[in-house]
Amino acid sequence: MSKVRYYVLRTLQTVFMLWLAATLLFILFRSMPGDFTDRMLFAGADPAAVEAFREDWGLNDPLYVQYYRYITNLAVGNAGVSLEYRVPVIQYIRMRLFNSFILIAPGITFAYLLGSLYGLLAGMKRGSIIEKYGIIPIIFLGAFPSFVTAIFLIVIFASWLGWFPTGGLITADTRRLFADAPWWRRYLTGDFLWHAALPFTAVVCRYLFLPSLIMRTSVFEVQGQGFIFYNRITGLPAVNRLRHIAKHASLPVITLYPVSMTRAIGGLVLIEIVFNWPGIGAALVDGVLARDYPVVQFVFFLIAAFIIIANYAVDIIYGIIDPRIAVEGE
Amino acid sequence: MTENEPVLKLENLQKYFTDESLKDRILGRDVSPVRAVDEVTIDLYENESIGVIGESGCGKTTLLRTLMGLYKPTGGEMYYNGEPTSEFSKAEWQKYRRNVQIIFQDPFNSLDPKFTVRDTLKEPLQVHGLDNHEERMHRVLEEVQLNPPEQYIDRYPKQLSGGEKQRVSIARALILEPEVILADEPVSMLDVSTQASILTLLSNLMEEKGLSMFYISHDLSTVSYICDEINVMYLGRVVERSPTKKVLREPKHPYSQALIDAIPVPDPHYNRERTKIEGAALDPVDLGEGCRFRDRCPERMDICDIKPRFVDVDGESIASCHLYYDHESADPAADIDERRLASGSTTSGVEATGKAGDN
Amino acid sequence: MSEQPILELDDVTIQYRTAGGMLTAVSDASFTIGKGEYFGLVGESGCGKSTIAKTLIGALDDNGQISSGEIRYKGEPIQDYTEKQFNQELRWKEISMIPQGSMNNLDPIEKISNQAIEIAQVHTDMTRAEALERFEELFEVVGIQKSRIHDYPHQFSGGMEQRAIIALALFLNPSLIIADEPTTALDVIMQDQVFKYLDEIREEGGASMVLITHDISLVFESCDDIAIMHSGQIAETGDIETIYDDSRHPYAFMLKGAFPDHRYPDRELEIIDGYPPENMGEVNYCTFVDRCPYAVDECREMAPELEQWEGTESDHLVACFRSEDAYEEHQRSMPESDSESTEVHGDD
Amino acid sequence: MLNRIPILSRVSEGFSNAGNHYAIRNFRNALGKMLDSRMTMVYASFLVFVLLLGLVGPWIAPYDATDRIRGEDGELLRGEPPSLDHPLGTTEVGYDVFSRMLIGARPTAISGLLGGTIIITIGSLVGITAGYVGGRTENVLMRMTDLVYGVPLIPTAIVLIAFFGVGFIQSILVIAFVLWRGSARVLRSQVLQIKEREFILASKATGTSTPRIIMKHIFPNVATMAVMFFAIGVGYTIIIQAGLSFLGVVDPFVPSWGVMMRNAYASGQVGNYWWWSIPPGLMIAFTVVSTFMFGRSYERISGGGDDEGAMVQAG
Repeated sequence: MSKVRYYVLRTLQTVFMLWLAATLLFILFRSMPGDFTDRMLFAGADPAAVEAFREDWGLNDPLYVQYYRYITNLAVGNAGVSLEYRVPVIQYIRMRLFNSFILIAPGITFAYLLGSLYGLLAGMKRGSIIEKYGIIPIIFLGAFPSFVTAIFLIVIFASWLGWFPTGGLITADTRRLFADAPWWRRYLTGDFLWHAALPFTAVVCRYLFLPSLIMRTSVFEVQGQGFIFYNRITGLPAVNRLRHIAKHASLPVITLYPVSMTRAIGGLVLIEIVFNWPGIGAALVDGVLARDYPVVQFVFFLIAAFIIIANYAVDIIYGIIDPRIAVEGE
Repeated sequence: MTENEPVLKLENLQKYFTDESLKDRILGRDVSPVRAVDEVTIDLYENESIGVIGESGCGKTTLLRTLMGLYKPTGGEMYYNGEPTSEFSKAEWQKYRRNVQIIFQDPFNSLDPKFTVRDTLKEPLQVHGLDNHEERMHRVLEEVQLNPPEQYIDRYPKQLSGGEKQRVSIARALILEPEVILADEPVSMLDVSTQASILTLLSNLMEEKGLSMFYISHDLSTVSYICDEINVMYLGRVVERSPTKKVLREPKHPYSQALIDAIPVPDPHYNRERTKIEGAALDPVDLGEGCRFRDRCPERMDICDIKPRFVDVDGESIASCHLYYDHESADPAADIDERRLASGSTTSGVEATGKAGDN
Repeated sequence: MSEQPILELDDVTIQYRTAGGMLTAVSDASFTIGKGEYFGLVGESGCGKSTIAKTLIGALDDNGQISSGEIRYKGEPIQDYTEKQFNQELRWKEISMIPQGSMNNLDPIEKISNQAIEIAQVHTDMTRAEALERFEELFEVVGIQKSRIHDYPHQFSGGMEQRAIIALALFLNPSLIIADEPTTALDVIMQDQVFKYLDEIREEGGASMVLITHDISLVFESCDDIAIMHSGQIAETGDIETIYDDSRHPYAFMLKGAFPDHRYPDRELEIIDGYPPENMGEVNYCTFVDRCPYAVDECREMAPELEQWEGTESDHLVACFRSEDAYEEHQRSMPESDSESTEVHGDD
Repeated sequence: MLNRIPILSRVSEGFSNAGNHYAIRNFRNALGKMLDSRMTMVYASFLVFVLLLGLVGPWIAPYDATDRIRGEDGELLRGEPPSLDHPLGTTEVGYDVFSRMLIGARPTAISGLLGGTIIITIGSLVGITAGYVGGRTENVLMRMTDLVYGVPLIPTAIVLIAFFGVGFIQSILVIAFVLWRGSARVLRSQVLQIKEREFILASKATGTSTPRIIMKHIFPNVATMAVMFFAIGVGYTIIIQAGLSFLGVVDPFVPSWGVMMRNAYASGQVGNYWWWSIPPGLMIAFTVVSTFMFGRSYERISGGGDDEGAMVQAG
């Protein structure tokens, strides 16, 4: 299969997967027992008003009409309006997505850099202390549920030592100070960094073990390969040899990086909740509790879409960095 | 050699692989098949041993797996005691599997690491519902010279040396008292000192038990110790069939010549010329018609783009090469019916019996 | 041959630390390789030949050590060289190697040309362009189109990759090339192609070679001298004609007899019963004793030393207490010892 | 080493009596070797301890999960720090933390064992079938696995559980029905390697039936991996189940460690009442660590190499 054809096919496949995800979500959400109007009724709304609401929102239209409207709107980036907040979902989600991103991207990146380094170190010398026992604390970290880590961080560094706030994005003062400034201005404050410190640490702790373990295993594997011996006998100095090993061993880590990144968007719900961080995960939990279908549905779609796109990116990246699979494709 | 029915008979046997994915089907693309085994005709008689040699990728493994009944042939037919296997019922297959056994090349992979020798030997007995397990196992271990059997029977493969593992493999093949042994380079991964003893064991067992053997290898030197007749295979086709000594002394097909010329000779006084063949064998996809060796052949002619017939060269050797028949006169007498020839009548003066089946 | 030899091994013993104690892989091995000479080291798997290969280039496994003896390269003892000394003084400029397992010696995600450039830049002052030019030349020598130096290893067939490895071994004009089973993974025609190029290198002179293989025929065809090893000990060494015509160590002549020769398909193959022992600790016995039909008590009590075989002027050394009688007995037991006479009998 | 701990020695005797069936033989050998390592002993003992707590915890707990503790003056003991009477103090509503810890072992053990069992059952069924049968079956099964790989576990669990209002057991099922994907993928690739090995072909050529080959040859050869994945499945189910409990989407009346942490956190006093949140947190973490480490050393000992990739794949 030619390279171009492979990429075209892979792209088509990705688009198909996105459509599939959107459709599955539609089906899932239409088959949910109870919806927002139930909650309105429960809250004591006038049945006539509720009926008018249903009519307004097209909830009484036949399913295929709803489906058509849903897909076409989604395709042009219209995810509907939040039932709870009465604002377009996109607008509601936008800042929260950014908040998640600003926590996750640096956190995961740092975890991957640190973890790869640690894994390289642990993998290089078989039988050394760091190889034998160094991996144990890493597995410990990986086995700690993220909310446990997060709570421990709060107990120790916020409550006992009082170095950091227990949660939130910025203080009310800062919010007021930058109320008129562009939206991104508040992220460039010390206050923000002060708030981000503990959640960031929690993210790093949660994701450190992945790259460490993979890198370590991968370094072992690479070291068993013939070219490692060949590099030694051709007299390459240690630095050059390490470069070859690192380059190889990092292939699987690089593959996993975008995947972790996107999985974290859904996976770090717990950390966001513990630190009261207004991210997308928290929005999901709030939306679920409020039966705010458009929000939940869109957040869910985003999370799924990110995963699909990350897998796509991985295939493309792999095709570029590993000449062996460049041609064969899958 | 008996003149009755061959035990195993391959007639124009074909096995193609089409690596067609769902995507290809959707896009309506034609995927040319890999012609791993292409029109192979071989007969194996009782107490006869036939060798198939060729380089890696020539289709021997596919041929072997087809013989084991693991692959369904794409075309042609395989007869067992005269019965076409394509019409076999389940019970007949089970009978076939009992009577046709295999010995593999790699002693490290041919035994289940989680099985003791006893487990390994017991399995075929259980599958075929035979009794007297202990007695049979002991007898067969003695036959393959793992003496005393008690010492070996409870060992795991990792507690056996390469040669011992190979003996256990042979024991597993023999325990059902089969008629035919398929051997897939059974000595190629062994040290030379062990090699000789396994070869000797195999050839003695054949003699004693009247077994037939189908021996597949890339190594002519070892094949020549076991086989009466050799088929040289190149990219899925048999290009030459000759009695063992004949092919060693006077190979006919240019590929056989190249193969034999390239074998190193353990004699410093002997001055052998290095091979003149360049390059490596092609992938067996898109080979076109014509002779498959033509791109590497030192004797290449224009006519080689046409598929060569299988012709009797000198009454002993049969080769599929344009060098060996006169195309002008198109003498039908030189055109051999493969089936007749394969049936062992390697005497000269074969009469014309019409066109060869594959032309 | 008054010239300084390229390589001398003097009673070299190499051991590995294992869970069960010290495993002796090579015991008191000695041989000498002259300038431009091709030397074949033959033995079955586990006999220590690959250990010698790794030792010569300083790449013994971590648990291995040279316990005694001296290895001299151009007269200079190198057995105590550090990794750094090997890198700076010997590897690739002086001694290069064609390792076992052709298919994965090259880094699969690096262009072959880049790997060559890296080697050149580590050891020499060559510029990129000079290195490429030299490498292209060598590709032509081993019969690969020079444009292909920029390929990735997986784009090569097994035979081609092995020839690229040979090109790399010649890259910096070493004085000694160690070839460890250079063709085991290859088909016979490919093998012959590879040896064609090794022959050419030999004709051009210059480099010496240690050819390590289990296949005695390759050594008989391509080498000047041969050493036959059994389980860590060198049984017999000499020039190939002498060893072929007049080998005296039971293992040597039995091994020779075990090799099939396609010219004489009817010759009975020699069977060497049993398996080589695992040698733990000091080896003060002949390691072939348990497999040797001619062994006597003496063979178990001490290790025979390599001694000059009388009656030959060349360096024909045998390590056997019974070299005189064993050969006679063997000859007697094989009435048709003259293999020529068995050529193409009928198949009755 | 084995004999020092009576229960383990009895377990091991039980195995010896189970006859010489090869699978048991292999498992017994590995277990024996594993318990020779001191660290593994620690993990194993901890797991046994948690299991025992799961069995008898509610009976030996000094108080009920919902007993509100009152002091001598009849006042509710709210947020008492640890004391002799209440080794781990009390909660804000006056529950005895120590008792709840003992009681909370059972839901943890149940979620781990149930989750791990389902994960490895589905995973090996799908993985081994796909790997061995191949062809269209494999395609369908693996596309299905890919699809499940695309499922974001925690968000899905939140949505499903919240909307369908499911309880404790159902939350475990949701987790397990997603997490089998890792073991399916890895086991399939293992089977693909094993089925090409010649002993399988030899067995086939003898006429051995497919189910028999799978049971006798394939399964024993991937069993090590399967045990590893079982251990990891146990660990992950515990982590995620606890997380969902913490989020409050699972039945809050099952007194698990996760629910304890949720209550501690929701009280807003998590910093003050450290004895309320830290012990259950540590218990969850240690249980999970022990299963991971136990699985890892099992794999190491039985020669599967140490492929921590499994831990990653399972996530």
